[in-house]
Amino acid sequence: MTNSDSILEMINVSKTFPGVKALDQVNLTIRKGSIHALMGENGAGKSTLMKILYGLYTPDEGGEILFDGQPFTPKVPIDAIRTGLAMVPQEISPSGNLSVAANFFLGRELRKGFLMDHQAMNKETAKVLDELGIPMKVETLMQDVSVAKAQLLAIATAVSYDAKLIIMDEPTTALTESEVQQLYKIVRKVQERGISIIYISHKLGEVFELSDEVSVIRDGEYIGTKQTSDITKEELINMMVGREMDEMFERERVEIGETLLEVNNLSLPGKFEDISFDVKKGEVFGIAGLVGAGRSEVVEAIFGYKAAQSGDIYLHGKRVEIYKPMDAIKQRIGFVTEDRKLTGLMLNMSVTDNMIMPELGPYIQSGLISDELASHVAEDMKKQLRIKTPTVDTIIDNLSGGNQQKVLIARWLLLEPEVLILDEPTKGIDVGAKAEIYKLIVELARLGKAIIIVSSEMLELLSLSDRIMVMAEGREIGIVDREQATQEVILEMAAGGEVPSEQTIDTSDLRIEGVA
Amino acid sequence: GAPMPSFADKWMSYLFEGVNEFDDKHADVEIKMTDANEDPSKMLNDVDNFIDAGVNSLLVVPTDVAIVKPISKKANRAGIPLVIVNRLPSEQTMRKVDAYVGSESIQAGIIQGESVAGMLDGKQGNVAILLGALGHEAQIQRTAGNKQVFEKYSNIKVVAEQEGRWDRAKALQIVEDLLQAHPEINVIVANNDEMAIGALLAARKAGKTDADMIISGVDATPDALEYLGSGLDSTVFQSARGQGYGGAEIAYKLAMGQQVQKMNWIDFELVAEDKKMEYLMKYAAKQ
Amino acid sequence: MDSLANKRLAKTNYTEFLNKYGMLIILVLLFVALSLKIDGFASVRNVLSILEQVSMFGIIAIGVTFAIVTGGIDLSGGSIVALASVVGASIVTGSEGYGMTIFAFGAALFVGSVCGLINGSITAYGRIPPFIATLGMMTMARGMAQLFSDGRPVDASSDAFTSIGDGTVFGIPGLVIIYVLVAVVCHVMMSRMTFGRHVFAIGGNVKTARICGVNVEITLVKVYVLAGALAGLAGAMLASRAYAGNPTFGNMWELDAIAAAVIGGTSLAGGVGSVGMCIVGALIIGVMNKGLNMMGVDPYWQQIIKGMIIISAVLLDAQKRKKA
Amino acid sequence: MDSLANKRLAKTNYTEFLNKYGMLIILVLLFVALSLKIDGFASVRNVLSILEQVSMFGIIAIGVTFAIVTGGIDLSGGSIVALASVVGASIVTGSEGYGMTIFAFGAALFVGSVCGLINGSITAYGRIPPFIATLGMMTMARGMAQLFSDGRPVDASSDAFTSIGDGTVFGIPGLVIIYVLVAVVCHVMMSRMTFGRHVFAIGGNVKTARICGVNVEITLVKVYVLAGALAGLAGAMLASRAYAGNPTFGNMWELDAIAAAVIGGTSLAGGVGSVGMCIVGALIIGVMNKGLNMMGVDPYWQQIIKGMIIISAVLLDAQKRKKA
Ligand SMILES: Nc1ncnc2c1ncn2[C@@H]1O[C@H](COP(=O)(O)OP(=O)(O)OP(=O)(O)O)[C@@H](O)[C@H]1O
Ligand SMILES: Nc1ncnc2c1ncn2[C@@H]1O[C@H](COP(=O)(O)OP(=O)(O)OP(=O)(O)O)[C@@H](O)[C@H]1O
Ligand SMILES: [Mg+2]
Ligand SMILES: [Mg+2]
Repeated sequence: MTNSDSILEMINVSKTFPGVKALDQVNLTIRKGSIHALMGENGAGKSTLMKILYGLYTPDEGGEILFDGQPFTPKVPIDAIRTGLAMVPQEISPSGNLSVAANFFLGRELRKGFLMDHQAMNKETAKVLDELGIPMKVETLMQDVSVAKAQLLAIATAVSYDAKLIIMDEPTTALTESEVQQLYKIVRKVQERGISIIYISHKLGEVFELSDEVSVIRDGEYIGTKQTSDITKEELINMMVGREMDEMFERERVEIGETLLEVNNLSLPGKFEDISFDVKKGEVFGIAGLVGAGRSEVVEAIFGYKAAQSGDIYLHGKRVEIYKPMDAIKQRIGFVTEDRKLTGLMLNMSVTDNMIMPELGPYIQSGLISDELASHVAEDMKKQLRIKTPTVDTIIDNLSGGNQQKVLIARWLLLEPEVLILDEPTKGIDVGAKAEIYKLIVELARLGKAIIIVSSEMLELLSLSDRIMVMAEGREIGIVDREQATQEVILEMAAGGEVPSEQTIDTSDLRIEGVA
Repeated sequence: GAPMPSFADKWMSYLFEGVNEFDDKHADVEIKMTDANEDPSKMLNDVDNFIDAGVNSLLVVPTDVAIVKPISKKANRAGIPLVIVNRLPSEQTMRKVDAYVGSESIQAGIIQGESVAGMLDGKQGNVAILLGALGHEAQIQRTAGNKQVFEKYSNIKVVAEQEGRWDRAKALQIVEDLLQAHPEINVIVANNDEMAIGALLAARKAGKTDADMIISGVDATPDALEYLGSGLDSTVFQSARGQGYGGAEIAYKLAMGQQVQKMNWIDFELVAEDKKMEYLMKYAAKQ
Repeated sequence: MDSLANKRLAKTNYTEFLNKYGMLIILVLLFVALSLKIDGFASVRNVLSILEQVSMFGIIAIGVTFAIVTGGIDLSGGSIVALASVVGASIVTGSEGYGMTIFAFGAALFVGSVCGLINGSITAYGRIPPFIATLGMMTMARGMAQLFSDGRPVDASSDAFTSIGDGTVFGIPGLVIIYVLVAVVCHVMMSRMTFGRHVFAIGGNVKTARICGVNVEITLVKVYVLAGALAGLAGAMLASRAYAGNPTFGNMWELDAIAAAVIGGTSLAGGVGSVGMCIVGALIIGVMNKGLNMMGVDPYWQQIIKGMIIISAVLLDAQKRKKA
Repeated sequence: MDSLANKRLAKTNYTEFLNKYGMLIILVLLFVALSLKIDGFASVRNVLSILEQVSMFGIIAIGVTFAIVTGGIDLSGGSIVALASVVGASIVTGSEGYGMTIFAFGAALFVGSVCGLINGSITAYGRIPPFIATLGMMTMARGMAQLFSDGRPVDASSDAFTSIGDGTVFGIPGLVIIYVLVAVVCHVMMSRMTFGRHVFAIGGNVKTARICGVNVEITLVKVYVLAGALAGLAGAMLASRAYAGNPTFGNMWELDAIAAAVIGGTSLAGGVGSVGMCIVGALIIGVMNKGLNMMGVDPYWQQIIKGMIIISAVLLDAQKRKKA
């Protein structure tokens, strides 16, 4: 039954990995010229479905895919590209030693005779980037380009293919609000050309802002498709998680005790300067700021990953010397880093090994590491955080992004930290899991731990933090109390914009996003 | 200048000693040696370098005989006298070489083969040959000499040939395996002494007594002489020192513009247990 | 639903089994095939002989496995064998008694460790690729061996010393016993000790390892010292077996050692490997060498066949996993 | 503020310059130092002679650079040299005229390409690590060379053929001309052609390359064919220079070639490298060899010094970059 109205039809598509049925008889129809949101919890199978379309995975026997009414069985990405499909993958990792233009034209280089036409490629790239309003020098090496820009470039690249359908797998995880707005513009521009878009995201705001239709998959099974205008946020969450849940997280307050961590005049010239704050027992301390404000650098310095040049750190009122992560770990400071791939995962090691690494001591029995004990503890964590993995011995590379993140949080929970630093802890994490992580954070606070959260998600900071420090360009702008730091107060401070939008605090051009 | 094929070879080290001895005895002589690591291309580079450095004559132990041709061309072009030591190039090539000092490798193989045949004295001989690194001239010629002899005797049969790479440890392993697969082997002929020692160690391990096995090497190194009579039955002496010293002397004469004899043969000598002391003394005397 | 789950489980187990033991199966098949072809191949005596021949480069391969698991490599093993063998032999020659023997083994281990220390320091603190650091050491150690021995074999005739390579305990050759001991100790180090876990972490993701408090530099230095010490031990073992040290010893062993590690399933990208599988890899090479020698295959052909077997084994293993 | 920006810019340029040309500076320093020490080192004749000596393994190093940039490696170069040299020599021996010479070079290239094709196919389609694939080929090609030549040198006496290794054009040795030609062509391929772009992309991130529609497998096969062909060419050149083919040729050249590539700054992790810097790396090795020989350094010491120079050069380079 071909539907001339649809660009893509997937009928009973399944995919089995060793030990996991990632997709089970999924049906999905994408209308021509529509923006189709695809939602589902971490590990639901969204990326897998898209990788099948792109010829990166072969589906199980029995299913059928029609593209523009024709049977479609891509074996390699080139097949998909030739048929009219383009993709922005979830984890983009461009070739760092090639220029922007080279990455843009990778796989379809322009030639003049035998040789590549560098000039034409540079010109063409500049033209496309200019059209889409992405300011970037085309000859810059990719390794010098920020993650956000790289993400925009990937989107521009996908758009520039002569595609009929573009897949975007969580394109906004690395973007700030202003860039997200830019992405919206690009997406709409593309839609005007009659191109369909599959838009995968965990952010409800984006889905309602952009999409015409939304489909949900859960545990590899197709749940249903709705017109976005016909559905409420609550209904959508219900479809995804299978139970009622609030979008806003209402945390309970716990008693705040004496000062646990104190940071005095911490400086690393070129990165940040004169940062001072303290965090009390049971307190959740948020750090807000733009991407590149230096938030990550500050917490990295506290943890000893990139040592600060001057300044003091006090724990329990005593000055501590932290030059390397080991020093911090000894002081029971935990640190969930912002870049999962780069500084988080040990990709080809098991879930258990990833969890227990910072402190092997507790698993040592009569001088040797007990794998049973370690698995046992990991098993507990798996249950506690509802980590979706066949076993705790599974190689972590095979987990979905969100579940990988949970493993990393579990890693530092196992350390039983006094101070826990979380840098973008819910990047790419689904609504349900987010709530679980929030609960955990509050639970830790109740136990009298000090918690520092760096986040670009305003709602997250607002609903979790007791106080928020705002940074811009490496400087500390101010610390806002919870009482003032409700969404409304900050919105007021920011001269009354709407959510989601850009606000200005203070005199600096600091913008804080607020996307749920 | 004296490009040498390999410093890793024990026999060669005695040849170098001969060269150095000449060097030490003559105040007006300075001899530089280089190590080609058995790499002919490296040897050509060394020759080039010596010519560039302006040496008065070249004393070469070639890595293989084919390499002499380009070396001679280079030397002729530069007008530098060339002395080849130890490995005899073809007649055609020799025309361009000023002098040769050494012996015919095939002779060593023949002498070795005859000694084995003599020791067998008509008994059935099942022979394993241990080859040096494949492609080296001594490996090729010595093996050819062995075979020439063995073909004449109906009681001698070559059961196996394996590459021991001149190496004691490798030979040890190979002979272990061979004795396991062919318990009938009672003669082991090795292209050099190091491999022969490896063979006798393996034979001991396999529980063979000295009487069971005939083992023969080439070079008569001091180590081998020690084993002579206690496992090793014969070896062939080629005066490394003599070749080295003689070569250096001729090169010196050529550099001085003196006339020399073109072919200078230094013969092989069979060394069996009876001559053990005599040869050991030779080494001792020179220490 | 239930049966489906079971099936899934069964399939997982099957795949995992192949993943883990694919090479072991290939080793067994190779052994069985050769046993059918060659009389007496499947005898205790022959198996012990294979183990003895494998023991030396097998020990190097264990050290190399550690280096590869960190994402590095060690090319200096063969040359360290040469250096340690001449040093060990020179100590022991002419002496009797076990005192000197122990001293010689100790010296060999020490020399190897020093070479490894240099490798490790250059790699860890100088941040130069271990390929280059150990390539340099490969050249240097060989040069030092020649310098030390004046390019000649060094006699190691000491009954005590050579008895280690010659003797047996309950019928098991001394070298095999050393190999087994080293393997057990290294296996425990790698899989059950903090050091081993850190080795994996560095290979898995060096930045993460650092964040998890691993002292990357010191761990790396330890790894190369271990690899060097094991190569030194192999050198002493070889000297005791061959009654001599020789600067030509160990030529190209580093490549055999790396091949053994990789055939065993150690990933050159780092983060994956085990001592057990490294032994399987070494045994595949050993069985193959023995088989080819015993069949009396022409030496030219031996090399060709060896190359083909190595490639086929790894290929077969890769294929099996893909299918499953 | 402005001056600060300027300073920063200047610093960036300085860093970039060191990054790019650090090794070139080291080469120049090495050359100057040796020229001061040795009379006639800084002569045209000597420079040409260095180039000639470098040309053969330098050409292999270029092929290896391609392989390393994809994140792979090629260990078979030296053995392919041997095989190609005996094949080439056997074709040309006794013949005269340039027809047979061209045929011989063609055959050498062909033989090398076939070896490379096997390397590449196994690596790309069999998904086995190139280290193992080419290690297998290293053994096999050497065996085939011996089989083909019966383990003996093959005479290549043909005036036409040997004139290539012997002759000069405008005073420039034939081999140097070939080296320069190959370098130019390969440089263009690497930096100006789609193929080269894809080589970098694969080394940078193979998954991304695949998603962008790069045909990873075919590109890899091409890379190894190229590396094999260049090694074959080097084999023919060596045969013409040595008036013979020999199965012992090219021993350990693969390591020299890899060293040249890495000294030149090619990263073994892939994604970084250039033909120009590979030549610089090869020249550092060549200048060093020549200098040590001309100074008459004891061969044992030569090896030790060589190892040290290689390590120091890379160390110095790494240090410079770190500081800057
Ligand atoms: N290569 C693989 N091998 C084994 N299992 C895999 C592999 N890739 C994905 N999976 C499994 O398939 C399931 C679906 O993963 P997928 O990446 O499609 O999830 P997702 O919906 O994109 O999640 P997220 O929102 O976290 O990105 C997960 O359970 C994951 O563990
Ligand atoms: N590897 C690097 N090389 C050069 N500059 C860098 C590098 N990493 C970070 N920076 C710069 O340092 C500054 C601070 O970056 P940092 O990552 O700490 O910001 P942030 O506020 O944490 O933002 P994010 O939300 O992206 O983590 C930025 O200007 C950034 O561009
Ligand atoms: Mg996903
Ligand atoms: Mg950050």
